[in-house]
Amino acid sequence: MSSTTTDSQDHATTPARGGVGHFIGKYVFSRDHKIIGIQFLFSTLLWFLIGGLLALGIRWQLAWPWSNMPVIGNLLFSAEGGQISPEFYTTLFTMHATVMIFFVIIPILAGAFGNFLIPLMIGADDMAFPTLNMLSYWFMWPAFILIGMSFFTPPYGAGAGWTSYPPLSAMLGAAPGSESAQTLWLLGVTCVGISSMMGSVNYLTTILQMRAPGMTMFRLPLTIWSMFITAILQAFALPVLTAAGFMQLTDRMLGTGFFLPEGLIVNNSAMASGGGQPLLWQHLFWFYSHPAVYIMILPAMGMVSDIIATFSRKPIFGYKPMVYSISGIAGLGFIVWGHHMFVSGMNPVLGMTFMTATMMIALPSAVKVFNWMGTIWGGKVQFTTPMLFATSFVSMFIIGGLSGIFMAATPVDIFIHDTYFIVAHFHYVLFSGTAMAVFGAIYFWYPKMFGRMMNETAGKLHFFLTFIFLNGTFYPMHILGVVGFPRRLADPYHYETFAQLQPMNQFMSMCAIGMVATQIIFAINIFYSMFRGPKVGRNPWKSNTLEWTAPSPPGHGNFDFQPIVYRGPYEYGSPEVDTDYYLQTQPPPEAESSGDGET
Amino acid sequence: MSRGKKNASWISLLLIVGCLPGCQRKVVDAWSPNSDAARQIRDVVEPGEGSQATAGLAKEPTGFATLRGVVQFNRKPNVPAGPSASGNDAKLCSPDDSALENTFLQVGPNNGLRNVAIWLTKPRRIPEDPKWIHEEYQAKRDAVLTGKDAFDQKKCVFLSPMFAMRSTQKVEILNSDSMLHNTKIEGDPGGGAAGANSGISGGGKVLYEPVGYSNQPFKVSCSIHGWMQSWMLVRPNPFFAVSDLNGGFEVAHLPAGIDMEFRVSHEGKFFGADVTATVDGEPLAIKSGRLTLKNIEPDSVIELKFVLDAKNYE
Amino acid sequence: MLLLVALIAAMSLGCSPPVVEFRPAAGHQLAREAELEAQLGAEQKENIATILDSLFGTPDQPHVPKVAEVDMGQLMNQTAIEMAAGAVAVDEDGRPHGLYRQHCAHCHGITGDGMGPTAEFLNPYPRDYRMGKFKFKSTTTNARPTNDDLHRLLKHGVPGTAMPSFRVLPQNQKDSLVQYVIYLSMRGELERLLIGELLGAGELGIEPPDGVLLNLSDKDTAEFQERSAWVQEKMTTIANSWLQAQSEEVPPPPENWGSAESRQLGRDLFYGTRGGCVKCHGNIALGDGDNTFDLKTPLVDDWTKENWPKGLDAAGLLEREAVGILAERPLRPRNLRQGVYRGGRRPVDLYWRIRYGISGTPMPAAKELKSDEIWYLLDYVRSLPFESISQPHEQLRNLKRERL
Amino acid sequence: MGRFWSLLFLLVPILGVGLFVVAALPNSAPLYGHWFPEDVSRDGFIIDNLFNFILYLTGAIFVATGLLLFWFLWKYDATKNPEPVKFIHGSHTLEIVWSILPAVTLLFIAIYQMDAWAAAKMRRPIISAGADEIEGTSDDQLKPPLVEITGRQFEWRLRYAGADQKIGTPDDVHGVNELHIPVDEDIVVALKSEDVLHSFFLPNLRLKQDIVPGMKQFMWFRATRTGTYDIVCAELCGWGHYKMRGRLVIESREDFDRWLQAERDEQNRVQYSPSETDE
Repeated sequence: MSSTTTDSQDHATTPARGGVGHFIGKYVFSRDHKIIGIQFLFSTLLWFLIGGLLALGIRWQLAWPWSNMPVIGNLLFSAEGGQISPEFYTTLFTMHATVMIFFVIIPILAGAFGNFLIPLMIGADDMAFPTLNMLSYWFMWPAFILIGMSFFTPPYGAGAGWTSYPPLSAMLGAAPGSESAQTLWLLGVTCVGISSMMGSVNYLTTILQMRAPGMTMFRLPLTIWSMFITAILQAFALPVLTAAGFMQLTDRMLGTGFFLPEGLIVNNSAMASGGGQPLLWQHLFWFYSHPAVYIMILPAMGMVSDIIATFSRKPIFGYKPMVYSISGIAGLGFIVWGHHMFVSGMNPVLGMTFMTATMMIALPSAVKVFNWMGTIWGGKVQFTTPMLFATSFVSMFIIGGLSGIFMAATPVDIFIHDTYFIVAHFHYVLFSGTAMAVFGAIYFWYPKMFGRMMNETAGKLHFFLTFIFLNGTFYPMHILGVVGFPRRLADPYHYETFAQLQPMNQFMSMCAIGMVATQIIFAINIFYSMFRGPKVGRNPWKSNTLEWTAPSPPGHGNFDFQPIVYRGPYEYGSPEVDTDYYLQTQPPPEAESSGDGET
Repeated sequence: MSRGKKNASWISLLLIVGCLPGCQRKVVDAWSPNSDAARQIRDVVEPGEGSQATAGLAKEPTGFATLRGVVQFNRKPNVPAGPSASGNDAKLCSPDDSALENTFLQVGPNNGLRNVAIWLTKPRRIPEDPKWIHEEYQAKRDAVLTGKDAFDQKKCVFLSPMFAMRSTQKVEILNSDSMLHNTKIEGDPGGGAAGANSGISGGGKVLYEPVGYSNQPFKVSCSIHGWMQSWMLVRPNPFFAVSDLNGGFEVAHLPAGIDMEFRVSHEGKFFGADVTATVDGEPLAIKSGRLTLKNIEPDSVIELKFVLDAKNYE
Repeated sequence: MLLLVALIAAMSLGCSPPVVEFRPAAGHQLAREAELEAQLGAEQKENIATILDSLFGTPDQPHVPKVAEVDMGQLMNQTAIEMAAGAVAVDEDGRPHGLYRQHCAHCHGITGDGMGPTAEFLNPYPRDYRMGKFKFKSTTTNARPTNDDLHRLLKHGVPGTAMPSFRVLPQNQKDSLVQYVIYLSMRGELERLLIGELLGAGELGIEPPDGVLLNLSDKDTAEFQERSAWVQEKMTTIANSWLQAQSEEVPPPPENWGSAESRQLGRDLFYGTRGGCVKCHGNIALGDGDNTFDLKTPLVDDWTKENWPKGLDAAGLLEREAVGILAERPLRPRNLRQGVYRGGRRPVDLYWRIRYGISGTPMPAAKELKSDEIWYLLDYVRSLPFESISQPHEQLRNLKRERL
Repeated sequence: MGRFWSLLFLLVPILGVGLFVVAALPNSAPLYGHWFPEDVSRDGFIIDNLFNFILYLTGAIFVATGLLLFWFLWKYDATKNPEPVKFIHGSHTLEIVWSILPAVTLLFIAIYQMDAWAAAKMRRPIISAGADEIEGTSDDQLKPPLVEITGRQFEWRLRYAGADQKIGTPDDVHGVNELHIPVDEDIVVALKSEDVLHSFFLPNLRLKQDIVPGMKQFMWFRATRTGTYDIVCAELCGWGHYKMRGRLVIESREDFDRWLQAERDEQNRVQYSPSETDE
């Protein structure tokens, strides 16, 4: 620990020579976890924008199929009058999912907030391995560039779906989108994996080794707990995906046959390799990607817990049950991947086991929801923007969680599998859930990042519109799902069964457009407040956790004193003190230092 | 610190924007029509108000003349070896593995060039009328060309590399080889000369009816033996000729007193400025194969002479 | 902020819907230009486009041309063509429009040039209608397909290719699509003639690069009259070639047809010099005959032959690249053991394949064979997927001996 | 302001339930046909009922939690709530209660549905039996497929057994995209893929099965109503995925036999006169 401390201290002083070298050292190739976190934050926000625009492309096609698609259509398909081609539609949804999952949600949670918050919240001066940390950011760039390139190799992005199911993805020329673009896609995703792996190793070490004196594991804020569990998930699940990715690469490039059965005839050419099994990929892929779903929600849950506790001015309800349920979700998360494959042709007996496990995983989630509500109960709720986003997370996560039960019920899943019911479900978990939590977290920790407040009115407006529009966009998807409306169809309305659904889709698309437009308010707010927002002191929200004892923004080394922790993070409204908050570092009134003789 | 992240976002923004130009799909630019001109033309071209303009032939022929000519090189060109047979039939095509006959450039002892086609292009429509078409032609008008007149192939080469016929005639496609050939006739949509593609077993034959004519020679090939390649010319009138091994050709009974345009080509290449042409000793202008003969006397003999520069053919 | 500005800029530049135009037959143009050593001039190009526009209209406002001495009504009618053409939409009384762009254009291209955005990923490439050549039909090698043929294709798709079955489309929609294909095909055929004519290959004696065909300024001259007459004449020829497409009567199969004996007879033909199918379809009918791997003269279809002439230099290559002509692909004879028959598996379909060959490909018409022989042959071909490939035909050994 | 936000969150359960109710009501004007497509199978109702059961259950929880959330926000709004913060860190009994209750319910659902699942995926009909006694396990008894469906980019190729009742012989009847089946019979179909993953989805029979190249899947059902319905491909299979539309024609045994005979004759057609068209 001490070594790494000096390390980061050195580098804090080295670039002080000024000039470009100084700037680069300080802001570009920085090893300061806060800078890295902020770099992550803004890179991912940029991709968030791109992913959103891709989504608009999808919505446009679904609302007004084959009509002239603004911008994209006119740029790429001028000869066809801006009417996109079907394979471009496949790349639209493939890249939308890819960007949102691998470039936005995972890095913004682990990369941005993990980086920024972990050392601050545990009272460390930096990550355990600052250089590794820097690398974990700069390994995102090969990924950015590779996926960026795949956008510009016809047909402008991989088109085999983000799940990249073979044989479609594993054979050159099986689909337009699975030409070279797919290879770039695989490489890109692998780079993301490497980056996340570096991150998670770093987080684990930091959380285990560099906690401030008195910061026992059960005094960790839930954010840190969730980051900790997430890091474990990543560390165990990622290698599988990486391996699978390489197997698919060799299937494509070297003609191996891991996922290719005998005697396929695709695009009128017989495929040489054989002896493989497409289901193998699905197993490997979901063995990572299902835990990944929790990688994408747990940190959000953690941050929401902190925000709700802070603005209810009340201790979190059932701290330990919360921790246990997080771990429970993580544990069960490893044995439920099969519920993505109920109708995939895998042995139906397996289906039953996975179904039971899946049902069980709803339990810890339920516990968390009840605890959040218990936290609000009997508190003094302050309706700040972060609180609004956090609350909406709870209310939306209820929908996302409950709709999951339908899919878990195998017979029902026979019908709703690969329909918009699924789409509704994971958008409620990932957008209405995680994304809303992320917005909340940005509003919440922004003062700590830049030492200025974000504009509260704009924030509330942003929340209100987003909340309305996202429900307008995603809630009707449940109904579509009940009709059996399948995903990934470029033009569903030539099926008699679905023809009547177009007006509904048009409504949803308009909401989607509104939702993306709303984010302009957010973007402006961020950049405006960065320079014009009111300056704040160390603890604008009157919150307990350690980061609020550091100056905002914190300098290198974070703390201008050695923080010593006396109690858990959620002692709001404690009778011991007359303030309604009780900093973890604040010594108890009478000098009996509580336990943990580290002082 | 604000610069830190902006920097990051800049790079990625530039990356995306920088790539944008590269993402235009390759397509031909349309040849944009002049639409109001189009509307006017529509009124003219489309029938309806009976504006059936048949190109009226001003003059009547005053008799018949003869067109005789010769195509020669200025010196003996050195003729490259012909194609070599490949595939399983190679042995049958040339038992001694020698190169096949070069039918693409056949030069006679007097440096004459064979397979030069010359045909009448103007006036376009020659009436079926003895004043225009001499009785002697009538006999063969609807003939079926057989035997030595037929279109034949032997030793995996076409025996008549430049075959000319009338659109009213039919021709037998023979196969004097032992192995199977297939004769793929491109035809010419311009004049409606039919395309055809039929397999012909050794010693077998099929009949080809052109139905329409062709404006210029079109290709004939064999898809089993890729090197086999020859030309065919189908004309709506009898006024055409193909030069023999001495480079000589003759068109008899040419309607006299009419301004006429002929066209000359060899192996699909029109004679151009590099050819010095003379008519009765007088220099004759020739552009992209076209040459015009004016005021032809009845019963006269017009002597054409084409001198080719050998180096253009080596 | 700036990021947003850039975004809005991109929006504004991309917001005006581009005009949809027919694309020129660049492949044909380049081929003829090389062959005739001439170049099309700018006015000439515009003249071609204008004449085509005058007769056929544009992708958004199609026009069924009036043709002398021909009742175009038998081929196509304006309403059906309009149903197929234009942008995808549904009009107030619920009738669909732009069927062609909804179902066909992304492969076959707006112009029917087989160069839609999806085309480059398909094998075989989508059909280019503009030669008027169609492979799977009930008519003689050179003739156009009948309406039935096109309908059958649309209904059953082309097995073994990316052409799917449109069986579930309502009949009137299939009608309009068939008519529109004929429309595009006729347009393409005329375009090719015009290009040839203006390049000086034709009979009017127009010289590139500036001789135009129809010049309104000398509208009343006899020459203009003759030339517009020429255009009419050509339209008549083209239209007639479609109208006169007649599927010939198929003679009934012989008595012993379908028996082991007839299959044996077919087998002999298949391997013998009379049928000679082995030449391309190979000794065990896997589509690997000895001339299919002949790199000097690879098998190609007429479309490839035109787009990628032999001995093309780098410049020509780039030229073709630049106009988006699809990469060259050699042709493979059909593997007859897959039991996949692109033109349909009914005996009559196979009879037509053998009798008339496959237009636009090296597959020749079996003009010599008697109808019975053809029946035997196709009987054997139909049995191929179920025949064991272990014992080669004795004829094969004879063939070998013959060669030595 | 807190009031306003609380009400906003109150909207969630209200509108949420509202939309489902409107959609579920038969022929409710704005959302006509926004509920389950017509069920024409014998077993489809099981899935529908299960879905509805879960819907009611989750609906109840959804409403309850939604209302509670609203009420807490409303009651404990800092600006309106005079009494001090309840300083408690949780309650064991509560935690126990709200862990056990869901656990039991979830387990119940899990077990409750297993039979339906087994019926749909594991109990393939056997030849001798009618509808109700389907305990056949030994393969020889299993009912042979009526038709073999091969998915390929981008169409459904069909293969009915010929006179010899075997699929894969020269006398098979081939078809594309138009699947005919007799009504009121146990139908077994074999599913294969020629190239990539497909998914054979019959919305009106509540059936879906991914088709994996290299594997042969079986699917069985009994249709109870004649008519024409959609066949949907539900697994991304390439650029033409959306094109992969089939037509399911359920008809009486006689019609089916007549149709099959007609197809067989057409397929063996040796005469052709231009007059007759294909439709």
